[in-house]
Amino acid sequence: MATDRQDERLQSREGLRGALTDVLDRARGGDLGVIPVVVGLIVIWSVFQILNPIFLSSANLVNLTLESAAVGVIALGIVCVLLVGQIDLSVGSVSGLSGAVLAVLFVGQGLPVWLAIAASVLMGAVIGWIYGQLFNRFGVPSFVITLAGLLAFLGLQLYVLGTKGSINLPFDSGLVNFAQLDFVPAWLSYTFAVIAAVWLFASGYLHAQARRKAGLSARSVSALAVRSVALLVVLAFVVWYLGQTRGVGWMFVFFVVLVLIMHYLLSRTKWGRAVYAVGGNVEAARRAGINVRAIYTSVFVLCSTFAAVGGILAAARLAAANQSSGAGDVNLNAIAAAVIGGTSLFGGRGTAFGALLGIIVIQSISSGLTLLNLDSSIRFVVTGAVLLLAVIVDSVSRRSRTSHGRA
Amino acid sequence: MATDRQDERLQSREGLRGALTDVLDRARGGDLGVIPVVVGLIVIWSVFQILNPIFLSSANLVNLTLESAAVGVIALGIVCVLLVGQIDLSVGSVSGLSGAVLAVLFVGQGLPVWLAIAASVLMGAVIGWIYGQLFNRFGVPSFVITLAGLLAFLGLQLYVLGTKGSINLPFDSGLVNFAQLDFVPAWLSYTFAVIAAVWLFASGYLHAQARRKAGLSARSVSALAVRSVALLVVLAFVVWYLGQTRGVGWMFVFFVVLVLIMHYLLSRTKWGRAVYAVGGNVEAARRAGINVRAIYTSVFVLCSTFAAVGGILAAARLAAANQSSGAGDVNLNAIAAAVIGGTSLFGGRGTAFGALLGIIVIQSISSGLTLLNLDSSIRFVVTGAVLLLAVIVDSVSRRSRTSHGRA
Amino acid sequence: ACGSDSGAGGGTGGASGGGGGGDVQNAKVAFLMPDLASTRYELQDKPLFEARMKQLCPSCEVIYQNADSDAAKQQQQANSALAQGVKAIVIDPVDSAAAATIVKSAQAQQVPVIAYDRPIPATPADYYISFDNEKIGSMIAQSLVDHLKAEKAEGGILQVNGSPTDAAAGLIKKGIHSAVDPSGFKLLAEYDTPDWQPEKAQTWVSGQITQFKDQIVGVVAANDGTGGGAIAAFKAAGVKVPPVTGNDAEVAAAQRIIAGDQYNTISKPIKIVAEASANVAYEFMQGKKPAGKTQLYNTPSELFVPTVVTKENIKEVLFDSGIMKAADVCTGEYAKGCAELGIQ
Amino acid sequence: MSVLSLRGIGKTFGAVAALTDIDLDVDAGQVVAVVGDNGAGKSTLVKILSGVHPPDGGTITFEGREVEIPTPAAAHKLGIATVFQDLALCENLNVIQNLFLGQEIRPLRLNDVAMETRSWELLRQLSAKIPSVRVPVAALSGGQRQTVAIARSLLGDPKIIILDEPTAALGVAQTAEVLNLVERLRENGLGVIMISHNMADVKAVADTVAVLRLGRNNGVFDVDSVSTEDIVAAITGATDNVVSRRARRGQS
Amino acid sequence: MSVLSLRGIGKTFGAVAALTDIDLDVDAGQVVAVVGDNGAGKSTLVKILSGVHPPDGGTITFEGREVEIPTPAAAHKLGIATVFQDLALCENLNVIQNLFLGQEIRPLRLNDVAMETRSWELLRQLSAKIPSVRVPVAALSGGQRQTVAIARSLLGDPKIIILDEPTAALGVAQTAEVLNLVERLRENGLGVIMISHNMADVKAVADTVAVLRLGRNNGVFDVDSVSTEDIVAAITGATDNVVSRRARRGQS
Ligand SMILES: Nc1ncnc2c1ncn2[C@@H]1O[C@H](COP(=O)(O)OP(=O)(O)OP(=O)(O)O)[C@@H](O)[C@H]1O
Ligand SMILES: Nc1ncnc2c1ncn2[C@@H]1O[C@H](COP(=O)(O)OP(=O)(O)OP(=O)(O)O)[C@@H](O)[C@H]1O
Ligand SMILES: [Mg+2]
Ligand SMILES: [Mg+2]
Repeated sequence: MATDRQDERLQSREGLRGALTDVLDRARGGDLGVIPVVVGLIVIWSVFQILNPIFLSSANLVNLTLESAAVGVIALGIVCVLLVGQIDLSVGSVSGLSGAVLAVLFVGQGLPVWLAIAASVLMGAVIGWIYGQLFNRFGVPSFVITLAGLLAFLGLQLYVLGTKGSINLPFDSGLVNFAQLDFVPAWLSYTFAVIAAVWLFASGYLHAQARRKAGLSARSVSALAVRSVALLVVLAFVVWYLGQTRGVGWMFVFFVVLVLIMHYLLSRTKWGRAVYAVGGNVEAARRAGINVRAIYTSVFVLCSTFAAVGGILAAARLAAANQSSGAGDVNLNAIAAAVIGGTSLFGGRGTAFGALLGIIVIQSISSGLTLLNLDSSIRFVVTGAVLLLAVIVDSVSRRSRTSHGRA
Repeated sequence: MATDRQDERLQSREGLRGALTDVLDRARGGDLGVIPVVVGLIVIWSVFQILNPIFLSSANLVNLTLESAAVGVIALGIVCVLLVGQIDLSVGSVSGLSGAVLAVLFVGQGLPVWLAIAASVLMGAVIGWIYGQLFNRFGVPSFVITLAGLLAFLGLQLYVLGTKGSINLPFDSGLVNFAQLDFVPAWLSYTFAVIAAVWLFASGYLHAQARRKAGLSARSVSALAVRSVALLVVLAFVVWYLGQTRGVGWMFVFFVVLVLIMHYLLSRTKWGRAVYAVGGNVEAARRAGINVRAIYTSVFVLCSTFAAVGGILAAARLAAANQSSGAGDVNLNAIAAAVIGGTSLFGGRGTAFGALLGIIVIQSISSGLTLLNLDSSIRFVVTGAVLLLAVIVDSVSRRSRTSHGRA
Repeated sequence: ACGSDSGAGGGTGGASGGGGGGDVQNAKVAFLMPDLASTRYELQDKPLFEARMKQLCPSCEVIYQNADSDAAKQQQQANSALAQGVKAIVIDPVDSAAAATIVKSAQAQQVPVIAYDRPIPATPADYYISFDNEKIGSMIAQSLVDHLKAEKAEGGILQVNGSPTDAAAGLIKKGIHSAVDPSGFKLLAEYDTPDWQPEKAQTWVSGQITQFKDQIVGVVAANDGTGGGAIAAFKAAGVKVPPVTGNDAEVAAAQRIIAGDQYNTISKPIKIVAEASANVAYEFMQGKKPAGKTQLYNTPSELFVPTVVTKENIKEVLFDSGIMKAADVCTGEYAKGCAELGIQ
Repeated sequence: MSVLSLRGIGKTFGAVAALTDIDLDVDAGQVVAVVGDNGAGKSTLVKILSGVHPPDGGTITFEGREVEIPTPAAAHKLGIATVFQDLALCENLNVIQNLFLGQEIRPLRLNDVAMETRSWELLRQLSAKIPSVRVPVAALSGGQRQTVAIARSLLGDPKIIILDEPTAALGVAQTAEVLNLVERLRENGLGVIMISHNMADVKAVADTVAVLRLGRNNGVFDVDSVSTEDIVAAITGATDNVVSRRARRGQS
Repeated sequence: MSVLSLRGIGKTFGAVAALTDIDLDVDAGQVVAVVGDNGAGKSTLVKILSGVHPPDGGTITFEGREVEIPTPAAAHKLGIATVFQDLALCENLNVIQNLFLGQEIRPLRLNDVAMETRSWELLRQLSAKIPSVRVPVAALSGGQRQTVAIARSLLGDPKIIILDEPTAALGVAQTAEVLNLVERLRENGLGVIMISHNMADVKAVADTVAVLRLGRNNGVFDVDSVSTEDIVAAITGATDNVVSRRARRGQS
């Protein structure tokens, strides 16, 4: 018997059926991962579709993907800071400032676009580094540091934009095209889908082989195959459906690639482990010899950098940087996306994919309500209610975990 | 020797000198309570006074006290939710809605003012109760519940204000007078100061007597006397100085009384203990037989109620309720005031006085910058910087605690 | 001038509305408003536009959206409107520059765009209908300055601007400066009110009262809310309220003017503008290309002039014209003031 | 008749069956030791009895009535006081506050003096070496915390006291005091469930020994008629185990 | 010569002097037991040695060089591995993740298979009864967690291993395995500092016994030439103590 299956209290879980029992069992125990969020999303989508049949139209979904990208990237950074149990309230301001710096350097100073982008991103990284230093040196709560940052960088943004207040990015620049008009050709999209499925199968298969060789239990080939085929079908359908109108935007692909990279970093590297450890028990992490300060700094840098990237995407999408870029609900939306995607505000729990799912939930609500054409007062009320409903689905399933002793 | 002084590892701390050593010792250990915030405040005040000699003028300080009251009351509620490790993002909206309801009932419907106030406050309590139910039943993170509330009640506020958008409260109504023009007569202010000092001495003395009788160590009479005299001097000076112009506003007195009541509830009742326990370790609190759900509900109710009261004060001060009441930075200011006052975002640490100090820090920054008449971009940057500085003073002193093993 | 303009606009609209309606049945038109800082968009512009549209084309649908001061959200709303297949977009841009994107994508889908209230200079829209914000700023300020000169006041002026992150506020600010700077009155201090919040305006003005005491002879506030905040600050300081301006002609402002607390506000001919834009939109939906009265920003345009409202003319401008009802305004303590001005 | 008796209690966590079909009886004035290997399910049993986890199945009879214990508050009300293995103290509260948590004297105007006096009494009784009761529990040593947790359970007026490894972190003197205490509790007619890995302590104070193995009952022994070796054999499931081998090695 | 020797170590927390003027020597291949009452300062000493707290004064000499140990990472680098009394595990991480925390195999592309295999090896060696290593540590029993913490310290290549009450929560079998382990470590030439309240265990594996009392040295004894009673007397500070009284009572 496999080394990890020898305890007689364990029910046996072999092959495809074993995998299924496993899922059911986790469901009973409330450990469903992203399933509840997905269910919440399906509910939201169905309701909006009933209320306005445009909602699930290909054109609208294409818009949805593109509108998700900017705040989604910011939410990705938020996931990282939340994982270590900290918070960044300044992502909105930093994204706004980054857009402003980009516009001033690119349009105002006439620098090449890549240089302007690099400068903006670098500025984001520097801001994060400063946060890290303040946090590590003085032990100021990150809430306060980043609140100060929120104000200071909003001021800087206004200052950088100066008297103009708003700067247009040229429509024919590559950056604006990337955000507005560049779509992945159909054949390439399908290729991506196939690559993803094959890669999922191959990596799963190699891993299972290695486990079997080491005498550990492993997923059966059939379970792996089912999983990969399911992924392929879903991706192909998505590509086909979006392809009915404009297709998959490169900006969305960029976002998804960032999510995948972050997922890898968080789950498959030493650094990712350290991030979860610091969020779970910082003293234990310190005693394990982890350089806790470096982890905090890296996470703040990452978050501000993502905020800067998100700001660039937002500016590109709008083809302008203005005084209100990054203001309003960017902060709350980014944090809410992370939280809805299952990231704990107390640290130590969450995934990169959560940011993707969370932002799609939020954008779906916003897009659905836009289509309903309500009074603003009603729109606010309904947004609140829908948001709550979406999360209740998640929380109820998670809550059963407590009663199963997994609090 | 007193029962609690028998361990031979304890340094002896007797009489006035003992009290002093104690303070010094706690300072070395980083456990200074509110002293660092006060130091931060003094720094801020000195700098602004140098930049503009109006800042510490009696007239400006009178404004400062009055402007602190509304958000200060809201911050008091935030302290409570933070103490149990939760958050309420909707206090701004709730305060705005409460102001709107007050205005509609009082001005629009012509109800008596006390009835309108009661209705608004009750509405706040009901909102908190709903939060409590959602939190307890579904286990939705309070961040999400109150984010939904933020949106929903903003919508309701717009809806309630309806076609008018903005409603004036009559300048000659008692409520507006209370917030704008009612000041405590000088003789009464001094009486209050004396009562406070005498009460501090008397209660301290009785407590010390009881402790001595029970064979426990107790503060010496001289230490108690010094403390009371110090309080008397400070209060009398404040009253005298504010009395140079208009004096102490009743609205500020109201706020201070609320702080005192909350201080009593939090530190001297079973309920307060339970609040700290839930914030420190909710599972331990539950196992101690505390009705954790009731505590959460009570805290949410309290917070929303205070938000509603704050909204009424804000409307009274402005003599109007409008669409943007409670919007903008009311949320962040209230939370920041609590955090600056030493309340932990992770629960279990903080005091009611923290809200008072925190809001005074925040209002001082805002008032000082107002007098400097800076460009708005610069103003934002400076606000951020000053905020950070004020908190760094606090955090540095607190941080030495970690190195002394009190993390 | 304003009256005749509106008559002409209404006339053309009505005429063409009677004409070829066949292919415009069940069409949709988007009406995209920028923010909630002022009540006018939801309370006046939207219902007026909808009513006129209903008249012209009973089966047409108006898609109303408010972007809540967020340019990106407005873009989302425009995209969503396009996805719903609107035949024309009437847009009051949050950010005049950023709205260029919306014009681009709409025009790429052959949907005409009518700039409403604020121009879109970077990419010419198909039509521009407005009273301009800069002009509003200069009008309220000029009215105040004239009043002060007539009163022979001596001292300085405070200037309370709108939100520093709001483009429209920037235009108003520019307008105010154009009237205040050459006026001979000293500009004591000015303030960009975050989020247009009256509380913020009140706090700031309170500070200035302690600082400048009786030097303040007037306050130019960029809208009625901030004006109300300024007035509350003077009341709370227990000093006499100097003349304070406003903008938007809210009910609360009308009440303050009647009570003598506020000096002026400005009434925009919203009814006229909203209806004119409905007419123009309808023409576009029919496939016509209406020519403007003038050409601004390379766009066929039509401009309307707002009216400054003071105690002297409030009756005619707001009540006699039917913009406000006495029943809404003359409540409680304001009844007396109304009676004095002859408003019933 | 038993004060407390369990029949057929079961509990599953995800894929792990932590307890299967457990029976247990405790009489008044009786000390029942529950022993078993790590992960045998002892603490899970304790948590079920004190209302922390609901059982998946089975019945609990308390003083002749069948009861449900859905919450810790319900357990308190029945008169079941528990010292948990993980202590369940609030680190941010000080010793007095922890001791009296949920049972404060004078709820509306806390009587600090009375509580402090009583705290010192309790702690002295357990010969705790705690320099000050006004420091947060976070600043206490492991053994000091455990003493606080034990002292907690003596407040109020319980009928059953459950001690989950109460002496694990205690010093020799404190351990002796706790054993004395258990004997006093028995004399006062309380039922005591004590979990321990220390066979010497078990033999010293227990009346009966119930052995759990991998979540199942593995025998109930009368303490006077069973040898340590037999208990260890029941715990490990083999007479030839690492303990007996060590013991043999030590002798040779 | 000693691998590790301390001279005059002191540490104060606020008003409490937790350690005063402590001396201690550990040789390679020697097991030093540190014993003392609750709150005597044993864990504080451990924390100073493992870089968790800086000492207020005194010197630490490691392999002949005077060193500072400002951080746990520094202690790791010197080759000091520690099992803390409070275990210091991350509850949200699973067993494997905790075991390898900070010393993961293949940092840029974690080798899960190798880590899991090694985990099972280590746990089997300690005869841990852990059903699955892929559950978060929050779901483990007290003894299971302690086993994980002990297993942690065996990774890497330490020169000194410090065990702070390593067997407190362990079952009889696991305790025996840990004692075996300590003997193996001694044979491999490592220095071992073991803190324990269990005199039987101390007598079984230690070479010397250092007694702390109220934060001060209270004698160092050779284990073969000292009786349990003498150690207990040094710990409690009196030959007539509750332990001896219980012992007398038990005999009578
Ligand atoms: N909350 C939980 N979630 C999942 N599994 C759990 C949980 N609590 C306990 N278990 C599992 O149940 C089994 C029994 O645990 P329990 O704590 O009852 O053991 P124990 O007998 O007290 O052991 P020890 O002597 O180590 O304290 C263990 O395998 C443990 O992993
Ligand atoms: N972080 C801290 N802050 C304040 N005081 C502390 C702190 N840590 C320990 N102490 C105090 O120092 C003294 C020694 O504690 P220590 O944990 O070293 O005891 P110990 O010998 O390990 O006891 P035990 O056998 O109970 O584990 C205790 O009185 C304790 O209250
Ligand atoms: Mg246990
Ligand atoms: Mg210890």
